[in-house]
Amino acid sequence: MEGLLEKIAYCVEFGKINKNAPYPPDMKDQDGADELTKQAIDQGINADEILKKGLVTGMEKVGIKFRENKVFVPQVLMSAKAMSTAMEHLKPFFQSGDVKRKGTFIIGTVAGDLHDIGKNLVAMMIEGNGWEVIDLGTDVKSEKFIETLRSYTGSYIGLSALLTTTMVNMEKIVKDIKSEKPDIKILIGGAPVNEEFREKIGADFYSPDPQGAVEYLNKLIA
Amino acid sequence: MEGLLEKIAYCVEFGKINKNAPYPPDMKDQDGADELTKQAIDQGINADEILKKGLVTGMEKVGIKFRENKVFVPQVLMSAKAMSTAMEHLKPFFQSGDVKRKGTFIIGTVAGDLHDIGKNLVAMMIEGNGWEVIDLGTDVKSEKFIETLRSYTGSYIGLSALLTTTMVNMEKIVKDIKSEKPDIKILIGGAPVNEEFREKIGADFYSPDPQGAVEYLNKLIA
Amino acid sequence: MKYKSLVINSTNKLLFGTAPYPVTTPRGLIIGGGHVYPEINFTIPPMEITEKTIPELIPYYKGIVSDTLERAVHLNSEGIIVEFEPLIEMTRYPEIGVQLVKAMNDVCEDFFQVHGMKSELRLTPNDLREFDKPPKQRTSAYLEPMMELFERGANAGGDLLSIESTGGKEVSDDAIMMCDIKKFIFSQAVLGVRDIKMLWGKIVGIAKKTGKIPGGDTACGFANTAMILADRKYIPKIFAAIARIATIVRTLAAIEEGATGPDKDCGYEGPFLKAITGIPISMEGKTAACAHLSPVGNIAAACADLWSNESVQNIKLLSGMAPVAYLEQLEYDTRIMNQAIKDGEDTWLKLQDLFVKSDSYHDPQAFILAPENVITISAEIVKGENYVDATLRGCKKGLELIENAQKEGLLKRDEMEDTWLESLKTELYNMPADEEKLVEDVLPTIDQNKIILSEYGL
Amino acid sequence: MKYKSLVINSTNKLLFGTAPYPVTTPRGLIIGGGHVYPEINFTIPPMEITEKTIPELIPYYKGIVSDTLERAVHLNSEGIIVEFEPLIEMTRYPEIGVQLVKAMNDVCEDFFQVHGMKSELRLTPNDLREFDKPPKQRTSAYLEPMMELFERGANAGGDLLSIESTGGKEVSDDAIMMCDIKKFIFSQAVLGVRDIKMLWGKIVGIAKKTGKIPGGDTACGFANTAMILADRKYIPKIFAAIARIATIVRTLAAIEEGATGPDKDCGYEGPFLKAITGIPISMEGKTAACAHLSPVGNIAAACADLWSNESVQNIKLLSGMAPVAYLEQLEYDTRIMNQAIKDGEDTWLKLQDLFVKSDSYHDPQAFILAPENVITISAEIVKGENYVDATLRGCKKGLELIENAQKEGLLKRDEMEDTWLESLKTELYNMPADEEKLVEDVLPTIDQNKIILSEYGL
Ligand code: B12
Ligand code: B12
Repeated sequence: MEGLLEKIAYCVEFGKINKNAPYPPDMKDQDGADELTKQAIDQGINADEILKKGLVTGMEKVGIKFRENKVFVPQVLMSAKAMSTAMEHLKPFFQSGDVKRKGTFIIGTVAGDLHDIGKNLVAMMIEGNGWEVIDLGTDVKSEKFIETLRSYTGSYIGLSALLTTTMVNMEKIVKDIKSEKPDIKILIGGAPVNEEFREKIGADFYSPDPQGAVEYLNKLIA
Repeated sequence: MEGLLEKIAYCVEFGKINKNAPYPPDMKDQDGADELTKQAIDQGINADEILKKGLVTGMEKVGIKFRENKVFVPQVLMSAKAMSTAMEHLKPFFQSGDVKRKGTFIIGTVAGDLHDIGKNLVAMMIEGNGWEVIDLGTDVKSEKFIETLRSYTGSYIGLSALLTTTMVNMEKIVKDIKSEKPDIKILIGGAPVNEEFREKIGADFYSPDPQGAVEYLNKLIA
Repeated sequence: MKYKSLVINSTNKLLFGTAPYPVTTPRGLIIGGGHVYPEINFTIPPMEITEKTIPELIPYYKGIVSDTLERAVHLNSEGIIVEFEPLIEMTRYPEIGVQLVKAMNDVCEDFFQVHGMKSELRLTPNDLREFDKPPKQRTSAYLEPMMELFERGANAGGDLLSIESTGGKEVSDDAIMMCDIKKFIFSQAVLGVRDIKMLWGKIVGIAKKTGKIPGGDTACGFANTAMILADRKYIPKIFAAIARIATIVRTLAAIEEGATGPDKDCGYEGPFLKAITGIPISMEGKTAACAHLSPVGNIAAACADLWSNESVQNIKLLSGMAPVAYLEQLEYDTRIMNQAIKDGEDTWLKLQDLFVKSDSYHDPQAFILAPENVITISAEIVKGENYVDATLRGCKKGLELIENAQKEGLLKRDEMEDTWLESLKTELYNMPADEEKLVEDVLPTIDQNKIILSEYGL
Repeated sequence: MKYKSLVINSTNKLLFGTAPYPVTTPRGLIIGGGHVYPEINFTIPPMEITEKTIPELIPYYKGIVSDTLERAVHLNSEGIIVEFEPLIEMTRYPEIGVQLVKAMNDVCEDFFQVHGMKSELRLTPNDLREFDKPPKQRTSAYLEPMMELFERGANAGGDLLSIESTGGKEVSDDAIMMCDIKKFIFSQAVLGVRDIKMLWGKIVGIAKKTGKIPGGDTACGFANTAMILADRKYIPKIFAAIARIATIVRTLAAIEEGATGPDKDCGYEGPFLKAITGIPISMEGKTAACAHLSPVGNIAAACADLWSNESVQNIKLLSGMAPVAYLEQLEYDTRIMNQAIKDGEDTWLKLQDLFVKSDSYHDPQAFILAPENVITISAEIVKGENYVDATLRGCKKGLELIENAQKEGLLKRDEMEDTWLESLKTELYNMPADEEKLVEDVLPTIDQNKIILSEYGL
């Protein structure tokens, strides 16, 4: 059993989605995260274990390599794809409540702003860490965030802004959300944003990179 | 009579202090602001007129040339010297209350900061415009300003700071003065200071140059 | 493809400050006529932008331009370009943009009258079409305000017209993140080219009507995105280098439609465009470090006719406001270049050589910008039967040059990237060189929710 | 005066990147040994600085240094100098300064171990003596914390020791504002020299004791003050140029006491010091436009061994933090210089010539920095019988060169300044060349409340 979870973690770490996937070349024709996860479930391994010891562990490993600049984004994306493919098999267990994600994180690029590369990376890293991520895309207004919050109570919010002009909108969105739900934790980021600005607009956390956000969120639920 | 005041203004404008002064070379051996002011008083010309139509007018003219980069600082300094020499003759009229300056302006470079070139220029231009200026020098703490304010009630304050680190002290001084005398108008300046910072610390006016300060002060008493 | 051969085909003719087809501006700058001018660009710190705040915005923008021009006068500058890259709202509500153009142009005219200072406004409206999701490249209602700003802005004093257009971005972003060169080429040589032709047809029309200069476009949103990601070690530099080459044809298409240069600063396809078409170009390098770091700080100057800082916020530095400080830096940079031009061909070439050699062996992205390589790659591109073929040829040639230079130990190698060189090669050599086939190949792999193909005439 | 002749007396030996007496640092930089290194300098935005805030200051400073060194590694830099110019409190309470030096040096050592990146800290304590009013140059209680920071800071990793000393400032400020060259020379050649000898005696002693490098001083507080005022058109440029020459002997006096170079960046007396003594020098030009604008953006590089940005606040630009952006700019600047050095004497001289010619005819302050003029003026200076005589000779020669160049139509003239040239000449030619007589002449004209003469041994 240990062996199987380790294999799943390995497939996620190296982005082996399924048997047919050509990538990575040196794992050609071997089972991928997809097949192995199914096998694990069939063998009656606890779904929560599969998630944590298999998938999340694999993502954590690639995450560390990414932080240390030992792999590139496409490699992390392949890992994320391997993970999400495998997750399909775990869906029923989430629905039944046997397995829970760490929590829900709602993220979007603020109104007026279309830059999303950074936001996508943040979303990916948080998702890979075992969180449910709701990505609202770009150019997102207060209402949309608040509306989504209603469906996902108790979740956390992430805002991204790359234009100095849309920082004003970020401020507005933070105020709007806080006046609706004062206890919600709001994380912010994007190139022009900094700690000083966070303080000014009353958001809860700023990080220049995805790692910081992951660590903060994990600490919140610890 | 008109002629005499005009001559005084001319001497101030061109920095002719007195008969003996070698500067400017082309006015060698002519009467200077010193002699002419004495003559004007002797002729019974109203002291207030001498001040406004003579001295201040001269300084205003050189002030305009300075703003337009048509003369250098040493020339303005010579004008200021000519004016202050002439002022000696007006002293009794100030004491008797026959003549009044526009008001009193207290200026200093804030605690921790020794840069004073900019502050000196501001002081000089305001003085030349008919204000009484109390220059507290450099490295000035709140107490000193407040103490001075007690002796000169109804005056205005100017603070200068050139170091980003002493901007913190500027903030403190503004707070201290305002909590003692909420209605006092405080002007601030110096290279790292800007409008945003002024707003933040609750000072009343920021100007990047002496001219702005002069205009603001004159507007206040208008 | 209109261009079948190079306008400049010898390395020692591909030089900064000179272009076969110089562009003369209304106030008398001759861009590409033997002098490199600074192009100053700035943006504003967070501020409310609505029609109501116009009265506050005008003095603010006027202040920046007049401080900058004052410094230019102080330094005896022979002329500068001031780029106005509006913020979104200023294009969305063209009235704002137009009024700012007018206000800034008044300042320029004033300095021209009083000091003889020659300056010229470049107007670069935003490409708003992305705000539709998915974007409607041809039918978007956003095209209207964009074109309104072009036309009214031109009449108000925007003498050079430019844009950073975004056709193909629906596909290119993902392609970059996945380092999928095939998809990336599709985004540029198919989508990009088609979009640019449509858009620049309109812009050139407006330029003709208003008597202004249709400058050019830039692949900033594509190749610079890749460069920035490579800089953070998110993707391999070698991918970013090849992606750069893959953007050339899309920006070239604007020139085929009538753009005359100077192209927009924030891309590095300029040297290739110059070699192929002879237009003058705007480039940015080390002195744009305020806007983004880069591996091409010096080599970017090798063929520049305008030398830009890309963008700096109007914030206070210890010396004064940032745009003034950057104008000063640009002016000093160009002084050396102009002195070299004055000193004659020998010095001119020697200085270029210093720009080139000092950077080109550190990074493949710099390497492909060496004039020699620019000419080699451009010569391959013009052999292309169509835009896809041209792009593929250029990319293959670029990769070959990089590989050889690495093998010879000239160009710095990064071990982490070795496998990427191989996989890029495999992909490039297994790709159709024909638009139809490429489309067929790629379509099934792209998310059809994100793109409307008919908006590209597909 | 110790130096009776020039160490470098031919123009083509007075070059960037090389000095007759190079200085080798602990981590192996050879300053003046054939390579120009960037010197990055930064300061912090408003922040509380007390012994209590040390725990916040340490990670902040470490962060700046490690971001900067990371970029240097990214750019394959061959080494950089990091200057730590403390804020007042950090010298006033040396514990703060020492801890920051230690923290930053740890980062430098780390990068050396992990990446082989050679960096070195320059420690420049503040001259606090001005806080006494009037200053007590020799008996001030402030000398103690200053010397404590020098010694403990050196032991903590401050490998190069420097200061911007302020002896004579009680007189020089007024002299500048009044453009009184006689008084200004008194402040430099009498007060400045005397103060520097006392101060540098101590600093060189500490350097010997701690095994560190006694870098050098700078007349920033004097000649740069004049330059900034001239830049704002507050005083004539020609006065600022002559004032620059008048500062040479005071900074030279530090070398006579044992300073070995590299001198401190923020003055332009460096080239003269190099010609006279052969030490390597640090200079700043266009890429210090973040700290102050200047008329010497390129020419400042002509003889530089270190190339500095003087100072930039650690604020966010669009690209990232300002010190990182400026390190990148400096690195690219020096890449060209180092490439020229590699290419051999011809190219080396040609690049220098571009730096020189591109600036020198715009402004007298630039003109006197042309290597040819530096040598001519320096040769006059070393003929001086004493510091006053030397200074006077230098100033007269400088004025003569300027006047001739203006007459020949080479050097740009500013009509407003013509009368000032004349009056400067008159003053210079009517001044005693002897310390005692000068003191006698000047004393009655200075405000005795502002200065304690015995603190200068007068
Ligand atoms: C790529 C890019 C684009 C692409 C965007 C592609 C895309 N899908 O996102 C395109 C070409 C479309 C584009 C368009 C524009 N852009 Co743009 N763009 C850039 C560029 C070059 C890189 C941005 C990027 O992707 N960086 C890489 C990612 C990974 O970094 P990141 O976004 O900072 O994210 C990281 C962190 O910040 C953090 N993070 C991000 N979000 C969050 C959120 C949370 C919660 C947390 C914890 C962390 C976090 O984690 C991420 C990973 O480490 C920057 C230049 C620069 N130096 O940043 C300019 C830049 C941001 N753009 C700029 C401008 C002006 C524009 C335009 C207005 C141009 C124009 N004239 O039309 C338009 C605006 C469109 C709009 N309305 O948004 C300016 C902004 C200037 C300003 N004052 O605001 C910049 C700075 C360029 C410049 N120097 O002038 N741009
Ligand atoms: C001259 C100068 C000095 C001289 C000061 C001489 C003197 N008597 O003032 C000396 C050499 C002594 C000096 C010392 C130091 N300096 Co100093 N100095 C400068 C310099 C070069 C010019 C300043 C100046 O006089 N400008 C000319 C005047 C006319 O302009 P101004 O002061 O801005 O004033 C104008 C306006 O601001 C306005 N204004 C000014 N005050 C007010 C007030 C009001 C009410 C209003 C309305 C307007 C107004 O009107 C003025 C006229 O237009 C600047 C560089 C620069 N770019 O500014 C550095 C600078 C200010 N100094 C600096 C530093 C670091 C120092 C030292 C700490 C150096 C050291 N390591 O020891 C010490 C600190 C001493 C101390 N405790 O104060 C840094 C500050 C960096 C920072 N983050 O804070 C600067 C920016 C240099 C740099 N680029 O690094 N300095």
